[in-house]
Amino acid sequence: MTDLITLNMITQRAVEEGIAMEIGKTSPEYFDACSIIEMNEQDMKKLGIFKNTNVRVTSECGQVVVKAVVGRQTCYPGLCHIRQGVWANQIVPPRTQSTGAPQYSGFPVTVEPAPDERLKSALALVQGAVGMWKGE
Amino acid sequence: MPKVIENVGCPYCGCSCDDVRVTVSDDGLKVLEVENVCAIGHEIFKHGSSDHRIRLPRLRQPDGSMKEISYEEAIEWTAQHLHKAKKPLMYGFGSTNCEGQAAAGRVMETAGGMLDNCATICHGPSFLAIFDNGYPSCTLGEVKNRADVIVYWGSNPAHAHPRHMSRYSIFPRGFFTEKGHKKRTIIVIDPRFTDTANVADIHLQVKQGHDYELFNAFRMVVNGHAADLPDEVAGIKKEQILEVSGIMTKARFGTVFFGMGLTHTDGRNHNIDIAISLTRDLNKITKWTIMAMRGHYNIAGPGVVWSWTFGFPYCLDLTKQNYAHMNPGETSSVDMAMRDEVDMFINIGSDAGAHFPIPAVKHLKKHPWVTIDPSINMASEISDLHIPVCICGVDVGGIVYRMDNVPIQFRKVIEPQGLLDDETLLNRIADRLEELKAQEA
Amino acid sequence: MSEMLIKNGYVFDPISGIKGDKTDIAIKDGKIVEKVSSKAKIIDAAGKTVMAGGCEIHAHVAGPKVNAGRTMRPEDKLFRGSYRGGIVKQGKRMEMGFSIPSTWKTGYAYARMGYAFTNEAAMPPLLAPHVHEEFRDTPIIDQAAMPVFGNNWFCLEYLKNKEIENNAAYVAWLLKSTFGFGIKVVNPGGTEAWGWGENCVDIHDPVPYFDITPAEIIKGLIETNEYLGLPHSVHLHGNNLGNPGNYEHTIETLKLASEYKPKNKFGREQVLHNTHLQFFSYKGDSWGTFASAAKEVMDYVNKTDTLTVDLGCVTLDETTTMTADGPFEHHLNQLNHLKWSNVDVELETGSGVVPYVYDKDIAVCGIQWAIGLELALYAKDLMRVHITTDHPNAGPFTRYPRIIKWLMSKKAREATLDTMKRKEKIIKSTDLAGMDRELGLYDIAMMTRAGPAKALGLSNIYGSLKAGADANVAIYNLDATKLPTDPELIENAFSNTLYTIKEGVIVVQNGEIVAEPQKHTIWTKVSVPENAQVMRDIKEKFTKSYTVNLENYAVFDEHVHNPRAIEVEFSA
Amino acid sequence: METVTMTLVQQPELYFECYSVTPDLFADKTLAEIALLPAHEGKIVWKLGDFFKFEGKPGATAEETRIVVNGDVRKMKRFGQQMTGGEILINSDADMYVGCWMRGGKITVKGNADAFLGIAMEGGEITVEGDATNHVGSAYRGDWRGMSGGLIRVKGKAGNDIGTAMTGGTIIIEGDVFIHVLTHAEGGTVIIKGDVEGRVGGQMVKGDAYVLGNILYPLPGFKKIGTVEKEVDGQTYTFHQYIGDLGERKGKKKGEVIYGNIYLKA
Repeated sequence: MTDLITLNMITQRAVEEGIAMEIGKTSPEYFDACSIIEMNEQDMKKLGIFKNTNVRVTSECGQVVVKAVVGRQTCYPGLCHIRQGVWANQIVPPRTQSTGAPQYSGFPVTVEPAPDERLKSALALVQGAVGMWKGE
Repeated sequence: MPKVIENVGCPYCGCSCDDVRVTVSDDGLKVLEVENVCAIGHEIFKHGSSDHRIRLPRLRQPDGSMKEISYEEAIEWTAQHLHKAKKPLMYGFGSTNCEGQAAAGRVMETAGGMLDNCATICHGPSFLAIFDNGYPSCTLGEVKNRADVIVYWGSNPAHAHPRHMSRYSIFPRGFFTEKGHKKRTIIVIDPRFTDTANVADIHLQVKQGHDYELFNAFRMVVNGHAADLPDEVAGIKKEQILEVSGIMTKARFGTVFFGMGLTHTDGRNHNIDIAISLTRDLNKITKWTIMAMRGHYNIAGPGVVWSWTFGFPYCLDLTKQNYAHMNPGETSSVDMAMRDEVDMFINIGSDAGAHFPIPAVKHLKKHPWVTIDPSINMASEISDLHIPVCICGVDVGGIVYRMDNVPIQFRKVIEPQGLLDDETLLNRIADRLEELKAQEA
Repeated sequence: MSEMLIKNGYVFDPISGIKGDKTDIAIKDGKIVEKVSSKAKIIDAAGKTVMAGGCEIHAHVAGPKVNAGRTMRPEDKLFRGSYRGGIVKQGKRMEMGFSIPSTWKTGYAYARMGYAFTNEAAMPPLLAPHVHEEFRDTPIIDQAAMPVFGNNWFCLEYLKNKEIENNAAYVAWLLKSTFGFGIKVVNPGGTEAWGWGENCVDIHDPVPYFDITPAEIIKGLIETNEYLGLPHSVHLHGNNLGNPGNYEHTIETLKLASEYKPKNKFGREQVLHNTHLQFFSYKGDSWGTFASAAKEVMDYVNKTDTLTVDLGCVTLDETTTMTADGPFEHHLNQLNHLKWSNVDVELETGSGVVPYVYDKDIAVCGIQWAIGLELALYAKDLMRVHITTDHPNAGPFTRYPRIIKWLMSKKAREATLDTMKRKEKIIKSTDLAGMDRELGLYDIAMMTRAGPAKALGLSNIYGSLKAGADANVAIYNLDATKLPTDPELIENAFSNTLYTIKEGVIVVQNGEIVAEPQKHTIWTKVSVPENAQVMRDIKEKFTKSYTVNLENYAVFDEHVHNPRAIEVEFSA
Repeated sequence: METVTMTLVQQPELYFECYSVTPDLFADKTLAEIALLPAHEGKIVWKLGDFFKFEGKPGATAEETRIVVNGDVRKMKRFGQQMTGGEILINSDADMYVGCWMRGGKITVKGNADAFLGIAMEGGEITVEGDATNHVGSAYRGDWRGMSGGLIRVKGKAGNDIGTAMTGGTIIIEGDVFIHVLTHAEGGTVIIKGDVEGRVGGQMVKGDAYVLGNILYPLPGFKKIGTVEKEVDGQTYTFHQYIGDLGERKGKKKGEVIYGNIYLKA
């Protein structure tokens, strides 16, 4: 039991995300599909949280609050996954190793319980990042 | 009387399925029913005739709101800003037909700017590997008709390419493979136990970020150095490496399908580079091919079109106007964004707002931002100008290139109802740019 | 009613037999005519050489394998000329690439050399829409493309059962579906064998599963071609290309044609065109004993009127090899270890791409260079022997002027030979050093225009200055009565025309692109009676084996650029 | 040797391409002529004189010409592109392509140099007092002919792709390196005085890597054959010698198989 663990993050495509994306990135489907982090049960135990608890994920270049789940496509202990999209890209490092492709997979993050934090909508995150968010 | 249109192409993933059946309303304005399509494709056709579709360009107002303007005004705005910019960037083309991609080449050559496509954050590293090591590949029908061993490495078709396994790789009964799945061996190499791994005969749970070492191990076995193999490589036991090498060398026809699991991790292009080397090795013994699991239905398109136009598939620097230059790491969208190398951004047929790392979005937002896309997305909601266009495969046809570079001729199923297609829009922007340049000269 | 009169030039037009006499060429509405009115625009060609627009019989300039080469070779565009892109923009679009030029450079570069037509040497039927997209983006020059048939499952099955009529119906259907021009055959059977990583090394080596020999495929397709009476003959890249000692296979292959007679209404006299003969004219049993068999091969070609050939001259450049001969490219990659691309195409064909450096200091490369020139210098009838580099395989087509220089000047050949480290070995392994023959402008006109046009069955449109032909004219800065003693001036003259006229429009002036008129796509439209059996076979293969639907296979009309059909009225 | 001093008078808005700043192009010109040499900022073609002021005079040839660059030129690319002789001293950071396709002469960068430092270099000497990033002495995209001669010395650290497709010459990195050293190499020497994360010598046909620190993730394709004494950059150490890449093709010389070598400090 600890209040903060370091994991190796990957971000990849999921069919739920694909469907939701075509419905619309402002849709509740997209929100539900992409604002989650999948991690191994052992790591959840370490963190002392239950499934569906909100957590704060922090990388070298940002942070985002997402909901922790185990997920059907299991990660081994130490590995975690956020589906590609708006929430993942709040923390994906833009460094490309001079190839043009950012570090979408294989970067260290810290995960800490944030049960009282609310998840932000896609628009709030993206418009917020560029100072255009007018909502609360 | 509703019309049924057969052999329709699906504008979603790199499978570019061309067997969709669409029923449209008598007036040809509404999609009523879609058959032979995956859940994702289904949504695209539905969206095509939704009432919420934007049908006029929208210009950002000082108060932050968007105001509808005419196409003429939108074309003028874009041409003026392209003309003014020292180094504009046009990026996207994940959902644009080849005619549109060719027109985009004309726009940016005229404007003297940068031209890039989604591969830059996706299979760009695969291009780098192809530059260095070639691409021993084949069309998907070869896999269907001949393959008895299939390797999915760092790719997850169950999620990213829903019909790939049933149409092309694992399940279909082909000419020399009448037994279909029964006579095929499926190997999945992925750090996660994915839904694709779930249907595989063998799953190698490679240690994330260490695929290169595992390829190196396979190559040692194929080249006769099995004895020098360590007991474990990248989390995989020696016995398993030998077992899988055995399956690969005994195959009559094998194919490696690789994806983001290789292109997005440390080493990027070199993970594919060495996969290609392994494929070359195996061709000394039997027949093997390798293929990139391209994401969008026509993301192979810009690579093909710009190669015959400029000699480079992506990351094009057209600022010199007499000649093109390409060097990902320098001329790639995310690198240029982070370095503040460009002073205007046109996002077309893609969503940089959602799919670029957020720091890159912040940098690009310092300059004028135009989004050309059929739908509302993150890019459109932060841009200064949003120009809606036809959806290829729904209200405009055209040629698209499947993940294996096979050209598929897409059909239009409903009327555009006033929307411009990418090709027309971009050519009108190019015409206006030529006028502006002529006036200046 | 645009009229033009080209006055006082030295005209070389083998089709009408004009051998350098001062003749005026009249043009009206894009065609050559007998005479024009006094209002005609006059072009003074006094002291210059006038020929019909060049006609390319074999080059890989458009399509999937060409583009695979462009994609995999960024370094082919690097530091060419003073800037990376090579020359400064002349036409509407930039020009990129050296060994595999961009489509825009392809059109401009052919036009600058005075060419009007080029024939894409290998079109995979499944990928035909790609070829036609590149045609749309290739300016000025007219283009045709030959679909490949030599490893096509339909043909393998029909020919195995000797069903010529069915095979003919299928060929006619495929030419229509792909807007293709003629029957191309590449490593018959061998490329299908490559589907299993194997090959057919000679014409009697049976094809795995289909159990038919390359010899039977070649003969069956010749029979089909003459049965239909197509404008061009079967266009063959045989088995065992590029290997020491292959010349005996080559002669054996050429003999397969001996039992057939040409049947067509296009003035074509051959039944077989053997392409890039240089790669098939090798002696020796290893790279160490590698030597020229140009004499042996040309002796047979010279005495056989029903054959035409093109040279495939090595130009001693860093270039890119690409062919539907999949197993050959793999073999080549095992030799030079550079990057290798391969594209096997379901049910139809395959292809490979490997960069190659023809280093003048390597004996084999020098010998290959000599063989290409020997073939031409041994030829008796130059109407049947055409200049090519199998672009880009033996070198880029932009080197044709250099090949012309070598053929017209012994001095130029010796100068090149003198720069080679292994000169002695090359002299020992070839006859070139001892050959004094120097070709003239009339010979060159035969090899680059009249000959190819006749062999393609297109001499009523291209490669001719006869009234009725398209008004495609090249005016070179060469005084035919006193050719320059410096061979470099010959190369310069053929590199950049004084004028290139395409269908009556001046497109090049003083070596610069000045106009980009509409170009044409040439294809062969054969009307054959509907064949129910063949249509059933086609439907079955598409349901069971192809991954593209039949209804999306044939190229849609809107994707064919300005088509011009060569009509063949079939009569059994 | 004569010296031209060029001092930055205004920062470009975007990045600036200094492909004209070479002893070859400066030699035997007046300062006025030098100030007229072209430089690109995006699609705009400026003259060097629009951004720099020039003092001193160049020599008659490249060999006799020394260029000193003053001011913050971290946003300037391609210093010394294709230079054949003479010297360039950059008194700040420099951007990408310092000494790219360099054939001779000397370049010194007082600060850091960005990616593609000395790519496809054929000869001469580059010294970077600070750090370099990725693709040091590697090949241009797709080319199998990387750095073939000369010396690159980086006193700080470097990133990935050090000497990719290298065929000759020497690269010395005095600090740490990330991944991919001598990948695809067919010759040449890379000396790393710090640590490397991994992927040293992958797909290597031939060449020598010396590592004085540690390799965190060694490749399976290399096998230890013994311990040797070797002199590296003026100092002698004992090394464990590894040969490979056993997964890659190997050439032969007089019947002997030629391997790539990794010398790891004992």
